Amino acid sequence: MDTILKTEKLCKSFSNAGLQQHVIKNMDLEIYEGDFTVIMGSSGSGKSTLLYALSGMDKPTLGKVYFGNEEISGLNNDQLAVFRRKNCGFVFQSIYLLDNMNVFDNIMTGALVVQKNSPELVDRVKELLKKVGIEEDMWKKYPNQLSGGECQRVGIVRAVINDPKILFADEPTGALNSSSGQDVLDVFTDLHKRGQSIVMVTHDIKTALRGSRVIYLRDGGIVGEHRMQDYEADDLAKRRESLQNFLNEMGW
Amino acid sequence: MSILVAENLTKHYGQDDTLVKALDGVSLSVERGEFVSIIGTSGSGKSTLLHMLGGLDTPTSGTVIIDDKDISKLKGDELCIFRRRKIGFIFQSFNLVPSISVYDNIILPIQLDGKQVDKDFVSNVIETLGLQSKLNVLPSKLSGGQQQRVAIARALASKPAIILADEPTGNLDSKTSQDVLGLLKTTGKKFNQTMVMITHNDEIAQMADRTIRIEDGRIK
Amino acid sequence: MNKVNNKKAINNLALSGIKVNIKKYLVLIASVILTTLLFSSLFTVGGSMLKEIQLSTMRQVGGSYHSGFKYLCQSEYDQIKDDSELKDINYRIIVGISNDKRLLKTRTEFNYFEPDNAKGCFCYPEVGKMPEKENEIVLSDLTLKALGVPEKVGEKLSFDMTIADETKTYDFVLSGYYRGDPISMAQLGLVSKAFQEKNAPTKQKPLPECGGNDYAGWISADFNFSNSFNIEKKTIALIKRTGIRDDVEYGINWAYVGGKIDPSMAIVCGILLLTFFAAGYLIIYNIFYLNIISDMQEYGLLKTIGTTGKQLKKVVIRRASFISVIGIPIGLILGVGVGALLLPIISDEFVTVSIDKGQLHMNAWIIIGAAFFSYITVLISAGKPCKKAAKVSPIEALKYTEVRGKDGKPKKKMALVVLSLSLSIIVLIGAYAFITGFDMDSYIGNLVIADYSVQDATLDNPGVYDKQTEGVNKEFLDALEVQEGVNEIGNVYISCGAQEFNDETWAKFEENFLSTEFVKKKLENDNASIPDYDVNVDLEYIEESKTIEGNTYGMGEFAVNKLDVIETIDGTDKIDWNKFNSGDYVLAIRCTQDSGESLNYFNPGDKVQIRSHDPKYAKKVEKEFEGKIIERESFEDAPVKEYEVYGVVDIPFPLGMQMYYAFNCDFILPESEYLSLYGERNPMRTLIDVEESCEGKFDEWIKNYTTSVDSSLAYNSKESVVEQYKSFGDMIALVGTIVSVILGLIGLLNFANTIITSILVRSRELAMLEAVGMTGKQQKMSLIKEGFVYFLWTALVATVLGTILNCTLIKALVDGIAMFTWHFTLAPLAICLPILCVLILIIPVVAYNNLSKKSVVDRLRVE
Amino acid sequence: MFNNKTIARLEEMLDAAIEGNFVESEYDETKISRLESRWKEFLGSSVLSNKNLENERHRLEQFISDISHQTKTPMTNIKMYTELLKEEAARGADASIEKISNYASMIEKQNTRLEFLIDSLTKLSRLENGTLAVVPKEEQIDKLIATSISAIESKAKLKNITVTHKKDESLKALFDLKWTNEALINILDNAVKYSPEGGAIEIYTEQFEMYQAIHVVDNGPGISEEDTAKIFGRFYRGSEVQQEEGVGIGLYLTREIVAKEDGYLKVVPNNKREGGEMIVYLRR
Repeated sequence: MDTILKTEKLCKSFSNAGLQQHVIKNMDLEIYEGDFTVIMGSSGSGKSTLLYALSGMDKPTLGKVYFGNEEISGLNNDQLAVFRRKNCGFVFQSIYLLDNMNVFDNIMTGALVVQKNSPELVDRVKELLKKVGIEEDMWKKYPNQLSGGECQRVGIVRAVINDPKILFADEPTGALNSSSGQDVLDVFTDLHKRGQSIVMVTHDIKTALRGSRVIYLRDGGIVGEHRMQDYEADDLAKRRESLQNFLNEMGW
Repeated sequence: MSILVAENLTKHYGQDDTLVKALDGVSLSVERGEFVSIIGTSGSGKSTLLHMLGGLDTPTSGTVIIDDKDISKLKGDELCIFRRRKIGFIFQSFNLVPSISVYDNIILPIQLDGKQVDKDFVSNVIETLGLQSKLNVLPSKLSGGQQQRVAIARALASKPAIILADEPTGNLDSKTSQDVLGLLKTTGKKFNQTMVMITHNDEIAQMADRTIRIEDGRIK
Repeated sequence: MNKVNNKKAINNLALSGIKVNIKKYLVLIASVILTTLLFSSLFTVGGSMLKEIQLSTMRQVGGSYHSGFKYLCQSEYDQIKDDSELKDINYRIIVGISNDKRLLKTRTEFNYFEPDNAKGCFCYPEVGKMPEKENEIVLSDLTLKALGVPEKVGEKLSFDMTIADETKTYDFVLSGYYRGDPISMAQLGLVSKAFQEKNAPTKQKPLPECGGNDYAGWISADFNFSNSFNIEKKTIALIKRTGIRDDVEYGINWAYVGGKIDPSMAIVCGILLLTFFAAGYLIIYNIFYLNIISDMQEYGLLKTIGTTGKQLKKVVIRRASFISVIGIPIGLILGVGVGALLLPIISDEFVTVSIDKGQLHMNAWIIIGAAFFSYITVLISAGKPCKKAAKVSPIEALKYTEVRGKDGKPKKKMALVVLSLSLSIIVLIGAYAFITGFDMDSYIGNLVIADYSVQDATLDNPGVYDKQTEGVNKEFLDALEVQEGVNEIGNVYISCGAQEFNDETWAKFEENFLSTEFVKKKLENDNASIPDYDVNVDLEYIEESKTIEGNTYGMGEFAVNKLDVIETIDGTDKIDWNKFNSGDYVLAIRCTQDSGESLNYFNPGDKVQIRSHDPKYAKKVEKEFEGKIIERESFEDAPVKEYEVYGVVDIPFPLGMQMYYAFNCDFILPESEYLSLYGERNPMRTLIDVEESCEGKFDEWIKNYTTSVDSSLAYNSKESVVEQYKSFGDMIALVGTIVSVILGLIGLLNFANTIITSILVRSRELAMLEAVGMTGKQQKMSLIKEGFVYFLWTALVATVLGTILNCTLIKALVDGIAMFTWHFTLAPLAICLPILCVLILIIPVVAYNNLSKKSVVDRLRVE
Repeated sequence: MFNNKTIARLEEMLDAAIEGNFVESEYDETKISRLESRWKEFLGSSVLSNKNLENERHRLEQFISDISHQTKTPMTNIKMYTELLKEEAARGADASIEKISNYASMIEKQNTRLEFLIDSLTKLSRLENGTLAVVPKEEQIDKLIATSISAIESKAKLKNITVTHKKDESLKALFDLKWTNEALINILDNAVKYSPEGGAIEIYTEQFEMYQAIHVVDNGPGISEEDTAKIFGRFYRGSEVQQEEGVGIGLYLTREIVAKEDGYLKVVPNNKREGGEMIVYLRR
């Protein structure tokens, strides 16, 4: 697999009331195309910060981030927004659907930032929504009329409607109970099977199991890495056991 | 002699197709002076449980009895005053009043109740939490760890019947988290303070005297 | 149960909250200042004007006392002076009245004044002191000027004075003087007690017991009650209580009674006041509401740690009061300042002519009123958010988001916001239309009709009763002839008296005038203030006497052309001078009421008779009047000539003479016919048109002639009137601009604040859009588009409502006032809308920029 | 002074307290409602204090009975071996020196065990009744570690376990040197006991803002997750720990000592890492 994202000596620190907090300390990391990379680590280890730096949502304090061979760490806000529009899709923990629009419009807003409105686009939106289990009767509803799981699945459709090269996800099952969590993870696994590169941050083992490569972070540095074959539902027990050992080793 | 008894607590959101059972018949009790941690993955209903126990939200059914008082019967300002006297809160995002100094934050609940500030007790708490040099500074000038220590001091200062901590180390890096947890444990002992802490990390849960596990709104 | 004392905590929270985000609270304070400025300047100007009107009325009445008794003798005065109900009482004793040729135009009455009474009657000497020695006297500067005596204490002077029917020349030494007031009924002269006792000893016996009507020696007592309410009732009660003769003549100072305020003006003022209050309320409400909502997160936090709803309310109210304590005083000072600036200009031109024009009459009530008004507005505006804060439940508040409708649509209070935005613009349109309603020409039109008009000085002086109606003497007219550049001269003659008709004309007159409803209504209106007035009594009197008051004018062609022709016998609205001058035609006028209705005394084609008042037919007739025989001139045997009514006209104000009778059935004859009927006499008024080029030279000549050659003549030129009333126009314009600026500012401040806050509240939503890939530029565009929707709605609502307001309320108001003519205008929109447009472009960009300082991630993560 | 309504209420509160069923009436801003809350608080803390005393006494009794139970075994052994020794000695010349020396060494072993138990018992009672108060002072961490290592060096040599310690003079903390030394020795003692022959014990420090941590890592079996939970149990019972002598009491003593100095003990369970690790956090 070839590299799709690379960081060189990446540093990210926040100054809060004069105290410099170094969250990421000159990290070198490569993300491969087609991989379902999972970033794990205890809370405060800097995993979300890393995700935002990789995805161009936030600029690094020091060091460089390359997308393919294009250096994105030097871009200004508007250029970053354009970069994100072309190449990235986002799924957030608290979903952030626009409360004043119904499900369908929420997705169209995301799409229309990139593509022009067209019947094909409308069909694709409908098809994707059906695929993630959101039926026709739900399309005119508003976010606060949907369950957490349903909202998140709408969030995923919004994120992939522009078929981004990379799909970023920050604790997607964070606010969901286990059953709706499973539905959301199934969608991710299905996307990954069809070749979508995914970078996901989580602190929950059930989510990490779906990944093909797990990176463990502690206090801003990578402490270890663990590769797994692509996710098949059957050999779950073996897969869980090997992941558990890796995590123990990492002092999780 | 338990200081907190919750019986058959349930909390449902939305109706029919969007019905979410955040809490589904939870019962637990905490002894006086005990340090209990409630552990569960996010979305397991632990925050909702804490909000019920702390009278921040009213349960769909079931009762919460703190210090022999059934708080699910209290309403509005009466509940507010009960909270002010009987419950100390520690939040993941600290929730200090940004406009007043650290010391004012600590003694605010006492002042709200019009009580005289027990000077030596409060200075002892401040000493234990290493905040002597930060008293007349605005919270925004402190680091995350320091702000959480102020929140702990505020909770301890009003000598509540029980302290409820919601993911106290959620926003802190591992080193500061260890400090904060250590302080919670030692001050609990030192001031005979009953404490309930919720977390999703069992290494943190291990710091408590007793651990309760919650999964999808039910005690395992 | 005594309450727990937690004041310290509440205060600390309230004040520190402000200290921390001072920028936001400055905006709140600014809104309070603006509103207080609005109210206080309004109250200052209004209050001072009312006070000034009252003061000038008192000057006209001649005293600031509530009430007074006339013609008391010493014993009667002693009877009442110790009455408990009286706050204070003092008196003056009438001595005599000026009878000097030089004081013809400045009538002066002489009394002995007690010092306090002199102050009450505005004649206490400003320079020098009260008279003590017998020959000392205090006079007004106007009297001194008329006497040609320099204003210097110790100056010797002498003049003729009539005391009790006996006229003698007296010598005096000036012991002091004061600034006389041109509009008061008469100038006052102060003589010493010694002089009074010697020449007009105080009457010892009550009036009924001594006959004759010489005024000298009677005591006029003036007194005040504790307050100025229903003075008449108190005076009558005073008479009963003190047992003084119940037919004593008493005079109520009608300055206090406060004249009849006509209802329509009251309503209009009420509405204006209401709109001002609404505008003020809306500024504060909008800004307070939006800002306090943003504190909701803090309130949620406070609720979790145990602050009760009531305590939160205290915090909100304390912050609101803190803001008012700072904002209101500043607003007051500025308001009073603006008021003081405006006042002299306004009152300069106002109808009251009195020496202390434009002085700022500050009284505590104005300040308290304005402050109270503003504080109430602040409290009400803080009320709603206060209730919201108290009810907030800790959880929702902690992650407070916009209020969500049932169906998930955010309940946008679009309607309220647009209304509040457009209201201030609508009020601006209304104010502007009203102000630009003042049109100079119509105002001047009815004030001056020719380049110059010369008449006797007394003719237009409201203060003088017996006016000289034949003032323009031969010498002047001859001198005028010779003047260079004089184009035309129009003489106007007048003889006052009553019109008598023969039975046939009288019958016709009765039928189509006297018996009409119109006449009945007019009489009732005119005498509304007289209790239990019976209109039939008056009508019968007129019918019996077969006479009706009316003047007969004689006018040259030049003057006739200035008349407003209503209708003529040949149906045109022009008077054919040759036909009219033939000598058997007359012009009649019509009777108009306050309400604007009018009815012709006679219609074109009617026949009327006019009796000649040529002096050669006058004969002396003895007439009994109030028990005394007086000589009267009668024209019983003077010839009567019959004329046909050529047409009905209105006499413009500056041409005719003001007479205040119920009816003035006037007739106008051509000059030659008039003179032949009434005999040679001097004109009352002469109109002169002068060549543009030599206007300067002529102006100089006439000014010098009327001051040094014949001071009894006065003139007003088109220039002086234009000048005098031009400043009136300026005043209106100035007041207009200031009011419009304040209202405009209110509108814009409101608009800007609404837009900014609506953006800040949605910062997370915008962050999310940016995360998804919408660039900053695109976001700003969408914000501007959204702002534009607001703009369109506001413009639409403002135009529609503005037009409606304009065509109804303002039209009624403007037409109600003579000098104003209403015309439709939406000019302010043309100014405001572009500014609003610019605002929409700038504000979103500015708001967005300061929002996007923080990175997308921070804005997303903010809980 | 007080209107009789208030006095009536006060009497009610007293009666309810005596019967032990006092409940506050309602919560509002009045002084009487605040008085009720404080009265409740007082009752609560007094109940708590005598409850604690009762608990402590119960625990102490329990502990003493455990220890006395544990002393029984070495005492019976010593009696048994002394009997054997007498028999051997009675056989005069043909007594086997080898058996005698064996019995002597066994007695000696049991003796040290007994000595340790008695020693712990005295220290515990002194600690509990406060005669020997724990007085934290600012001390050097290195000094503490050095003295405790020397105390167990000889035992370590026996099993040739290497003990390493990264020196750092600058590190200071607030603790009672004598008592904390006692606590650390217990930990090291355990580490030596459970480390395999030729194992290694590594001691290193970690600095926090509020605490100084002393990590003691050995390559023994470590302590299981449930045992760790038990150690932190409030009513930790010596007898529950496997009979391997000394583990239960030693740890209990250590935990109490550190707690009295506002510090705390943390055990990393063996499912989380290889070998055993014990961390002592001392207040800075």
